[in-house]
Amino acid sequence: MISVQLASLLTSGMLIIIGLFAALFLDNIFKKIIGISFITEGVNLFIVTLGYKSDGVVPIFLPGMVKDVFVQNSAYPLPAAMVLTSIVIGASTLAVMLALVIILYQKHGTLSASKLLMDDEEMEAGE
Amino acid sequence: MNLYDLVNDKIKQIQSKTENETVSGVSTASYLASELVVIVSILITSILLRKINPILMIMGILVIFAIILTNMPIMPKLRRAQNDSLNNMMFYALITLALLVSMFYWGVKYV
Amino acid sequence: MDSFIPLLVIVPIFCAILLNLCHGKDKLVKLLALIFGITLPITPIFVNYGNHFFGGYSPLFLNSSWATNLPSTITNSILFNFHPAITYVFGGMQQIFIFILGILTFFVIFTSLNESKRASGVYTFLIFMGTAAVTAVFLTDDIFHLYIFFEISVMTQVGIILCSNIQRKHETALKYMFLSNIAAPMLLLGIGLLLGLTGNVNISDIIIAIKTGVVTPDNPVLLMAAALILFGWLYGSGLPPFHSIKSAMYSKATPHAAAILQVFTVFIFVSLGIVIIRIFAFISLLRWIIMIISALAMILGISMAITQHDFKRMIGYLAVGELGYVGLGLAIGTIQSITACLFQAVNEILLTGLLFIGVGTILYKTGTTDTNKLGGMLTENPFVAFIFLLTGFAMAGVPPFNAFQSKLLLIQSALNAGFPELGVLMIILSIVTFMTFVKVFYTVYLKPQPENMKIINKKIPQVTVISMVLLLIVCIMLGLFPNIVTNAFSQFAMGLL
Amino acid sequence: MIVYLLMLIIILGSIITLFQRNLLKAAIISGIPGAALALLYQYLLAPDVALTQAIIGTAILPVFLALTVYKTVRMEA
Repeated sequence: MISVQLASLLTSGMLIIIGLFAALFLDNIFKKIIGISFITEGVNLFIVTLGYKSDGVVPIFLPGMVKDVFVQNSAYPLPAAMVLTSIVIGASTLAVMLALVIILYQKHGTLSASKLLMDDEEMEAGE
Repeated sequence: MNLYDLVNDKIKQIQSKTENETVSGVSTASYLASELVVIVSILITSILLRKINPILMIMGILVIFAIILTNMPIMPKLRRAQNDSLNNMMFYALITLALLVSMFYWGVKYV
Repeated sequence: MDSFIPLLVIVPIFCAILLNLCHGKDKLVKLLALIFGITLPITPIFVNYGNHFFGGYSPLFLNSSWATNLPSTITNSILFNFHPAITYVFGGMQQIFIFILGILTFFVIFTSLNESKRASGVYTFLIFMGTAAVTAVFLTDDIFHLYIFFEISVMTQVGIILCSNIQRKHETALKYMFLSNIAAPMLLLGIGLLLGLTGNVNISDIIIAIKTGVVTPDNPVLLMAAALILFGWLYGSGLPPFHSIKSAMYSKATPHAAAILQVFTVFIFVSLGIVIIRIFAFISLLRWIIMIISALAMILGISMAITQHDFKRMIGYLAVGELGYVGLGLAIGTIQSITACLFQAVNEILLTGLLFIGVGTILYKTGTTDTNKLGGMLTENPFVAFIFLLTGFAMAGVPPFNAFQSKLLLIQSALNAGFPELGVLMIILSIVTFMTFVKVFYTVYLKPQPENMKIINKKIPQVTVISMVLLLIVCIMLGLFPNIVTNAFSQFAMGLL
Repeated sequence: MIVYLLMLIIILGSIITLFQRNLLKAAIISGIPGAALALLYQYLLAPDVALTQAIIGTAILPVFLALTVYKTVRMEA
């Protein structure tokens, strides 16, 4: 079986591809946003797997541990600390985008991206 | 029927397809200026290829010149290519990402 | 004292939160905004240079008293000169840029408070938060820290757009968020790859790791990281594939808001550009790609600018086109060219800010931005027209002003570095920039007034005119004595290479 | 063995979320890959990230999405 680290790198790659695919080809703007949130989750998973150490120890130093042994086989804590903020950023960007979708729905009455985000030239041609 | 009227009618005919607003002297001059600037500056930037090797530069300039000549009024095409629709922008963004990644992956050996 | 450096970021955040709290009460918001606006340009003057290590963890080679009882595996390995904490680097170059940012934020807040009837605390909150984010992006030496504030600045830009009263702003804001959610994770992926390779996110440590061979230079993962970080940079600075959305953002914000947005973009462009040049200088292909992309930005930006009929969109495309000059200076990579590109970035911030505030006076008076429906504004207020004309001359590079010095330096550096065609390109495109400006000036001020055009507010607030005049004086000062700025930049450039 | 199952749930869950016609169902199903991701983080020795992802991925994001569906239209046009 392939190693856990390689498998989770592949999952994060798959998540990014699914996200990009959804962002480009789905017309319903709600699903576009769900797809976009998958890209961020995929990148976060990628960064966490960088710090993984197969059959290692959770990088929390408890009083009873021996320092050298702990340092030898504890996972690398830096990526985990970084991903904490980036998950929250992903959630807050998603919240702002959903708020914009609600406002746009009230104005246009539809959720399909092509009619919702009509750009200026089409709009002027349409009027 | 001097050159200016010719160009003016050409722009009027092109513009009537896209936006239907008056074609004043100013917009004709600006269309002409943007057309010239795009052609001239693309040709000049293609001279930069000489640093890689001169033959590539000659080939590049000829190819670009041919492309420009075939679809002569470039500005309407460029303006339509850069409209604000989301799919258009995302498409160009992903194309650039793919281009960048492949250029860095394979191109480093040659430059 | 080194510990004042973070104040450059903490003060704007503190002001922002305070302003947001008292959103309702107009008088209080106006007073607070003005007081905080004045403190912004002053703080960088009093903070002295140096590096600030958050939490006091300075690297071991700085105070070796800590390193005495450490095992030899750490002291004589490269771990000895690694930076354990997030470090802020504050030097001459950073001081100038943050001082200019402070001036422009002050003038924008000054004009926005007087132009809009009710002072909105949320709007000033967003401006201060954006200023804090962009200052942090500029000061930090830690690439993940840079990514966090990069995201905060994207969110504040979207917020500033939503504070304007122009229709169809929600669509542009949503498009901008979509593209941000495609490009920013790619930047984070690039940072993740760098972290995976070198084990840390501090930029100088990454450079040490690459130099001392911890990472083999032609390692494909490193090249992939370079490509992804470059892609994130393209988005952040509005270079070609993202230039239409960036100019749409400028055109959908109120003019004085757009003046601040373009400052954020130039800051992100310069700071992330310098990071990329520092880390990936050994990839020779990188300079070529930045050169081609900046040339493309100039060509597309300025050629699209001249054919627009809405003058705010025109100035937006001009701002994106002007960024190409700075990119070319960065790509040529000699000491003279990097000094010239930083000087051009400063000038571009001032001039595009001035242009946007000038355009704001027209929108304030007539309410429309469509050049076909405008004309004959010269009789309305000739003095503002005169200043707008001087800004156009400054933008084109007429001698007494600052852009002349920087464009001259840029073209000289291009010629000395053996790229005469880049010099020719810069000259051609600055001519067309001036032609775009003449088109705006003619269609707005000189053209006979169409009959259906009505004047909404009679008088432009005195404050806007004062701020335009003061900004112009700063431009003339920089133009006459460029060495105030250039020796700080050349020291920085020497340290860079 | 459990890890590969979690990864499969993440990928299939996200694909199924995108193919739902009923948007409210899509919002709820998007919680499943979030929860699987939280468990995967725990397996990858990052407990604090697992906690954050558990709260945000399974609770906060589906609530945001469901609120949006409530405010707009339930069935995809």
